[in-house]
Amino acid sequence: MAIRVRYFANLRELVGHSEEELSAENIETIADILRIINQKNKLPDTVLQAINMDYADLNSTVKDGDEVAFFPPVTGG
Amino acid sequence: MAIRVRYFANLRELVGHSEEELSAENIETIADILRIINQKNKLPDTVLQAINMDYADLNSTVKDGDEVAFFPPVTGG
Amino acid sequence: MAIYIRETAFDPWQETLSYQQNQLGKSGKFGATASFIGTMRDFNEGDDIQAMTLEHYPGMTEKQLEKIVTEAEQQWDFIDSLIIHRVGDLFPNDPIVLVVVWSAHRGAAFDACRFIMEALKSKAPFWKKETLPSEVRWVEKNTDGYSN
Amino acid sequence: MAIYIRETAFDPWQETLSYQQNQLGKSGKFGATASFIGTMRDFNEGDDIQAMTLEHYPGMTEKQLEKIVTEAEQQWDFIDSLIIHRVGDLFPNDPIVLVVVWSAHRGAAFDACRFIMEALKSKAPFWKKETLPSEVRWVEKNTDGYSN
Repeated sequence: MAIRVRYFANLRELVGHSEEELSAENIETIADILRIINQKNKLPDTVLQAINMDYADLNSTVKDGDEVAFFPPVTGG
Repeated sequence: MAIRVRYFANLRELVGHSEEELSAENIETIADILRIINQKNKLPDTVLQAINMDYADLNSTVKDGDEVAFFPPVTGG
Repeated sequence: MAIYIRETAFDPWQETLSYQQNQLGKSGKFGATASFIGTMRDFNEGDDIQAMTLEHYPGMTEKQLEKIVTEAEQQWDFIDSLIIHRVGDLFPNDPIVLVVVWSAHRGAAFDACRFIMEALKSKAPFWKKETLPSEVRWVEKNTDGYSN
Repeated sequence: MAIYIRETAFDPWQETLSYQQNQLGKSGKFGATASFIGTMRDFNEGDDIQAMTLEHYPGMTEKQLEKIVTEAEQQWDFIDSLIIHRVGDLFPNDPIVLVVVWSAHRGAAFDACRFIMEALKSKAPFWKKETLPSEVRWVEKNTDGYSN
């Protein structure tokens, strides 16, 4: 399972890069991805998630090739 | 008691003029004026009234020199 | 607060831009601008409309509009507002009315703009007379802006 | 429906006028145009703001805005809509966002414009970073537009 992970705004600054490739066998949900990321950089509890540019939650399942994004509450407009 | 009476929109067309001077002894309220006007031209029941450019109702009292207006529901904007 | 009655056609975008530049300038204080433009349609109540004449009560119009804006100012915190309303002969696509409200935050601009527009529709002494292909008629009543 | 993300400054009035002329022309069908412009202020939460950088998630931004407009279209009867949002480096008085809705009757234009704006504020993936005299900070949260 290979997932493209993207970070925006202060999360991008926190992890130090805007995207990375995540390959692991034991990934089923967003929560699984977060657990892996949090080992290196603990993301804030307010983090929002998207799968292929649609909002997702911690229980949303991911599949090979998905683009998963993490970002803070939006502040546009 | 002399009152300047003005008519707008379809009421102006109905009475045939846009304003007139009304002089009578027995005028106290808008209702009194309406009674005089209605003897010649019956104004519709939906008529609205203003005294000196502020909305008024049938019981509003008028005084010498006032400008009283009659007009239909407004349709601007 | 600015209130103008116009006897000739006006460009609402140009008017807004020019008012904003002259009155609010590079203030940096307004974060929100809500505006409404009423434009003459070529149809009403299922009929084709070819032209329209807008009558008003000079003096009372301005007095009532000022009262409406003052009431809005008491209810919401906004920086400035602009109202322009056409009178005279209009044709389809002519702007009839412009209401603009500038405020620091968007809630006040949205609320005050709509309040002013609804109050104008129900209280400002304007009357529309429509020219249809076969007749001329007075518009009898404005519809409620919250239900359509 | 038109949705544009702009990396350079835009004039909301000029954009609206030009979109209206090109897309709606002399249609005679729209009687109501409601618009909202968000402008960069020189203050926020009591602090002076000198500049701002707007980051976004290209692709997701457009996708979410299209969903928002589609949702509005299902709820209200309007003719067309235009959204323009700035990204990149902004300075006080720069327009940030423009939302315009054209409809036959005013209720739909007012309601849809506000709905789109509120949904944009809570769902479109944009992030603001403010430059203050002594620090640079990310804006943490948008306020609710119905309560201020």
